[in-house]
Amino acid sequence: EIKLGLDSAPYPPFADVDASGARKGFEIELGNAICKAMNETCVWTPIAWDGIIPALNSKKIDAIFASMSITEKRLKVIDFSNKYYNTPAAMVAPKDMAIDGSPESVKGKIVGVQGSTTHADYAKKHLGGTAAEVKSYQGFDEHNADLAAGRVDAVVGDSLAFQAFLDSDAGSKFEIKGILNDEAVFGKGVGVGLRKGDALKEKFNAAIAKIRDDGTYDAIAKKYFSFDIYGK
Amino acid sequence: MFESLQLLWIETPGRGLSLLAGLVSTIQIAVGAYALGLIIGLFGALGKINGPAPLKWLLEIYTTLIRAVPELVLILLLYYAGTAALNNMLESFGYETANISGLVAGILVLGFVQGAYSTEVIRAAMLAVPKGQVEAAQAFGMSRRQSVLRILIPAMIPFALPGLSNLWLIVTKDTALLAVVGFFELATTVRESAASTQKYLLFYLAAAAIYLTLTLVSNVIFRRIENRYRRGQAAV
Amino acid sequence: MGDGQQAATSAIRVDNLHKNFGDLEVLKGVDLDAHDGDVISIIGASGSGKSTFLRCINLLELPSSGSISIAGEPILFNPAKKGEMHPADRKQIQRLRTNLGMVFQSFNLWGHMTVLQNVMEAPVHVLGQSKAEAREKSEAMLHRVGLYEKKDQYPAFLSGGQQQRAAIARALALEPQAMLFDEPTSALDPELVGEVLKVIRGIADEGRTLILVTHEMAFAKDVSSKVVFLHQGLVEEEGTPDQVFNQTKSERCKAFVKSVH
Amino acid sequence: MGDGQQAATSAIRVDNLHKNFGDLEVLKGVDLDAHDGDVISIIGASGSGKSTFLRCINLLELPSSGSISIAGEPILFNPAKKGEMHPADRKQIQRLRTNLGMVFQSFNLWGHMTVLQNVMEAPVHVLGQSKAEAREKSEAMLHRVGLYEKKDQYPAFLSGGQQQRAAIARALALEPQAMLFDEPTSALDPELVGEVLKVIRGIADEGRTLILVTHEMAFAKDVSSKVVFLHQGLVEEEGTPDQVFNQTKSERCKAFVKSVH
Amino acid sequence: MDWSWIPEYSDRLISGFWLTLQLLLMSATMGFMLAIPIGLVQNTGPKWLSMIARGFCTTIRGTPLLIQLWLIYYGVGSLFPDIDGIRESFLWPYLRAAFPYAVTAFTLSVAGYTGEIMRGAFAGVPKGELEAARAMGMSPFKVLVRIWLPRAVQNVFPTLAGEFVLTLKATPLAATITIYELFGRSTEIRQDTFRVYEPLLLVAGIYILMTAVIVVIFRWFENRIPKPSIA
Ligand SMILES: Nc1ncnc2c1ncn2[C@@H]1O[C@H](COP(=O)(O)OP(=O)(O)OP(=O)(O)O)[C@@H](O)[C@H]1O
Ligand SMILES: Nc1ncnc2c1ncn2[C@@H]1O[C@H](COP(=O)(O)OP(=O)(O)OP(=O)(O)O)[C@@H](O)[C@H]1O
Ligand SMILES: [Mg+2]
Ligand SMILES: [Mg+2]
Repeated sequence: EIKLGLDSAPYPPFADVDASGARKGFEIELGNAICKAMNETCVWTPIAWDGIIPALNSKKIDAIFASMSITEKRLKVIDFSNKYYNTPAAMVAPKDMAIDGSPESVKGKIVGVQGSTTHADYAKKHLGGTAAEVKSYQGFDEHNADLAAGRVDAVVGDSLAFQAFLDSDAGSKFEIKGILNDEAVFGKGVGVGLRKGDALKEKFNAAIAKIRDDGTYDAIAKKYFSFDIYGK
Repeated sequence: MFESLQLLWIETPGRGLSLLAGLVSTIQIAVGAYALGLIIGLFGALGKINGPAPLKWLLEIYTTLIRAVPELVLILLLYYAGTAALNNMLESFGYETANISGLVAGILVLGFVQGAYSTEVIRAAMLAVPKGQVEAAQAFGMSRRQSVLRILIPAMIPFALPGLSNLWLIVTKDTALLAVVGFFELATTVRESAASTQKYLLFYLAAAAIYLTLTLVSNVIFRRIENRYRRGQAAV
Repeated sequence: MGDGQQAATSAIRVDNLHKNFGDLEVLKGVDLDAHDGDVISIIGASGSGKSTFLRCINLLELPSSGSISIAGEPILFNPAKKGEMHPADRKQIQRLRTNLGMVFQSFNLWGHMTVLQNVMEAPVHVLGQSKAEAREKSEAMLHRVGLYEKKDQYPAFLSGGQQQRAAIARALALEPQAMLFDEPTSALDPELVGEVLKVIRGIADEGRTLILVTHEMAFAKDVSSKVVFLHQGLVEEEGTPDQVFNQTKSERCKAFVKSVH
Repeated sequence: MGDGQQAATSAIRVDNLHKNFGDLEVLKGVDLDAHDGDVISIIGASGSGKSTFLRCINLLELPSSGSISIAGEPILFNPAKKGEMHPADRKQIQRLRTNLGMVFQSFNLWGHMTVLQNVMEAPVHVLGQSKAEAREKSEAMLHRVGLYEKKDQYPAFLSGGQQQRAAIARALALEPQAMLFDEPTSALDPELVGEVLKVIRGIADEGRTLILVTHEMAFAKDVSSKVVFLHQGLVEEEGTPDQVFNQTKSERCKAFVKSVH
Repeated sequence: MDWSWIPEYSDRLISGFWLTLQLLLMSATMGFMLAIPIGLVQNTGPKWLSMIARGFCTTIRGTPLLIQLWLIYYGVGSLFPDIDGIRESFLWPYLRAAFPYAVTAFTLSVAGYTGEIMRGAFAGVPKGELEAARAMGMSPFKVLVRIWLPRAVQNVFPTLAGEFVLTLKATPLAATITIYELFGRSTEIRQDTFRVYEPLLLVAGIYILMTAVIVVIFRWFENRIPKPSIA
């Protein structure tokens, strides 16, 4: 049995709960498919995001399957499988606000990010100098809520994850203002986080390759996205 | 607001079922942690009163530190460090690492914190029992175990009940702190539901109402228990 | 006293008992030899060590030195540590204690049990009698002390005299060879004293060994086979009631007897 | 009594005072006229309404009907509601109360202040005296009641008699025209009674108006200019001490005076 | 154990410490101010007011502080933007910051718990002492300020000290609404350094020290007020 850790806060369309409390989303389906390819039973285990690496290392979970980007910094403490998707980061702000994602455009503004994410690192590195404040939140939805409530002027996050918010009533006044690039921060895409030296790494890599080959990946991806989420 | 109220109902799109499930696991954790706290408290109190000096010292450190550190910090420390330490220990003895479920971890963490408070409550209650009660038991040839089990503990309960009922209310509320480590219980469920529906006010109000109901019901139950145990006490 | 040939038949025998509380030496070498059927009254001023002596007999206080035998069986002690001799064998103490019914000055009834449960407790959980058997005997015991109608009451709802009689019934329920009473009437108002003394007299008449600390001189005179006057941790005078009360030798005892009358 | 021409010079004047507690009519029309320098003792059985009467004078209890004047100034009332007349003007009450020093049976010293602070409190915070002035006067007052050495003690550490004297000093510090004493000695043991009575006699000798509820008949006889006997909420007998104690007219008063002696 | 990160983060820890202290002092002070009327009306107020006060105490004591905090920050906070013109008003900078919400939530919580304590404390002051004050011509307000309140506080002083420590221990919850007080800083450090225990242990130690200081300060005051109360 493998315990897959995911963020306890919802992160649609990757991981979410429906009204009955059942898990759904692209990552959930993908994770289930990968487990099947490995011939393993998997248990989804929700963990608060900021404790998810400690939870892996203290063996509360065996793998992080939670849209975690592969970065240099994280590689110092954990291992990653090969990537299983890759989406760019984006900045979202009110439609009527003159912001374009550049450091200059957020001068004097408050920027919200989810704590301990690559987006937080990006905000700190590129926007920290100009923005009035970079606020970090426990969950993705919470900075969106504060964006809607006007308590932050812009947020930085995964471009795709924003889609559900921008489609909702609360998000209708906002739009993506710019796509953010910095490979040093964002890394080489999203992979499965694993304990250092864990043999699971080979199994996950094999399983990812397998579902890429046999079309399972594309079948799942098509349900959620109209473009190639895997990237180049 | 009215169509929002639907969100609390059982049928989809209502989140009633998940809230209910959250409540059930909150109660499970609370009951388990409370029970564990009571057991620790009982032995802790006995140790503090009768134990050898090193044990007394250890218990004193335990109760003082636990009661001086914010619950949230303790929960994180115990949650990560506790299980890691346990697993390291098991591994170094060559056992399989333990598979601690969220429920059990929550119970262990909160129970350990509760234990410090229970120890103090029960110790004070035991000291309130007139010394003669236990002496009488010894004078009639009861073993130490018997005199504790049959005399000291039942005699102490009326003194301990007010404090213990307080602790129960605290533990039900402390379960909410587990939401911060992403634990599946009422507060987490509410947070998830509020986030994905963007109806923060509605869901947090609902959560407050559920916790309040839990408290009020508990109050009634504890009052009954107290009346039962006060049978033997003359009205003051 | 104290030459020991009668040890085999002594119900309670205490030799050269010393007891310190820290620096305070409360008992300074007390001897006592109680045979089956003896009724021994211990009298003395407040603070003279009467209660301490009684509590040492069944080891509620640990003596500093000396020896104690119950029913001819010497209690085994480890050597004294920090001024207290600890019993070598817990089980022995528990066993011997069932032979010594103790009645406390402040009753010490168990507040969370009814009167009947108080009386049944030790027979069931110490002697291992069946509940039915214990209940029957306990009810008989309560009849004897005239408390049968109160058997399902909790102690807090009884008068002082009723509580003291319940405590006596509780001690009797173990059917001990000897009974120790610590000022069994001093917490009671005068009307209740009579009730309780009547019950004790009844027990004395049965031929059980009794040791009682009392301030009721008239009663001591009337019921005792021997009276012991304790003064500052030592036996200052002892003998038959007549010897102690009427042919008092010690000056201190004379003064005490006079003051109490 | 009661024909009112002297109102202008009355220190305290009460007319036809009624007081009900719910259905219980405690005062059924009591009159009182105290002139400057009068010392009036109110006597009567327990429950006759003495305390209630005293408490009505400074409005700690609200009367049901009747009128009250302090230093010739009538207290303004709103019409009775639920059997109580509320004062029409709070400020008036607060002002008049500073003219009436009240000494309670149970002292009622403020536990969070030292004796000196207790005495200084009202002069500073009610009369608005400067701290220095109030301190000087208060210390003099404490000297007078013989409590100067205890000035920095907290009330809890004083004996009953000392507490009562502190309470008297506190009331005196307002330099009131009249003083009300409710059984100032009944909570004290006999030795302390003397102390307190000595202080009260001193105040009476100064020419202040005193009204005191007391059970000390000897004292009442000795110090009063007038004695009032209250019975079931009515003045049953009044007059000089000689008239009330030696030429008693009312049967009930006779019986009372006899029983207390 | 590795503590080499401390110098790098010491500035943040210190600023977190000050924030914790501010949060504690502001909410404890304002909460206590609120607790006084809440305790008082339950003793003397009109029935309806006393019922409201009681209901308030029960509700606060019966629900988790975390939920109260979220309710106020995310729930109530989400209502404001819908009010027309509010973004232009002078209030907006306060309404959009997190700190005022945290102070509000903690203040209400302190008021609920302490209000209950003060109810008992006011009731415990001997009635005669109040009458004595009234009999000397004090106005109702003077009676409250000079006699009733100090006497009540004196009786429950140790309990208030305990309440103060509980408030300190509740402040880390503010980190969940983006306030970087001491605990929030430790979270930040943990995220940055991937060190699990050291930052937590360090702040635990700081909280223990703060608790000790509070206990000592209150004990000092306690020793300065007379102990035995006249029953
Ligand atoms: N646990 C104890 N620790 C210290 N001193 C004790 C203890 N118990 C008794 N004492 C002291 O031992 C002395 C004898 O006490 P004891 O109770 O035996 O007197 P007593 O003869 O029973 O007096 P009384 O007639 O007042 O009951 C007293 O000075 C008492 O203060
Ligand atoms: N607050 C109250 N509510 C109801 N009844 C009261 C109240 N205060 C006093 N009473 C009743 O009024 C009656 C007179 O009481 P009061 O205290 O004036 O008597 P007293 O003459 O001072 O007696 P004592 O000598 O015992 O002090 C008593 O029957 C008493 O029970
Ligand atoms: Mg004794
Ligand atoms: Mg009276």
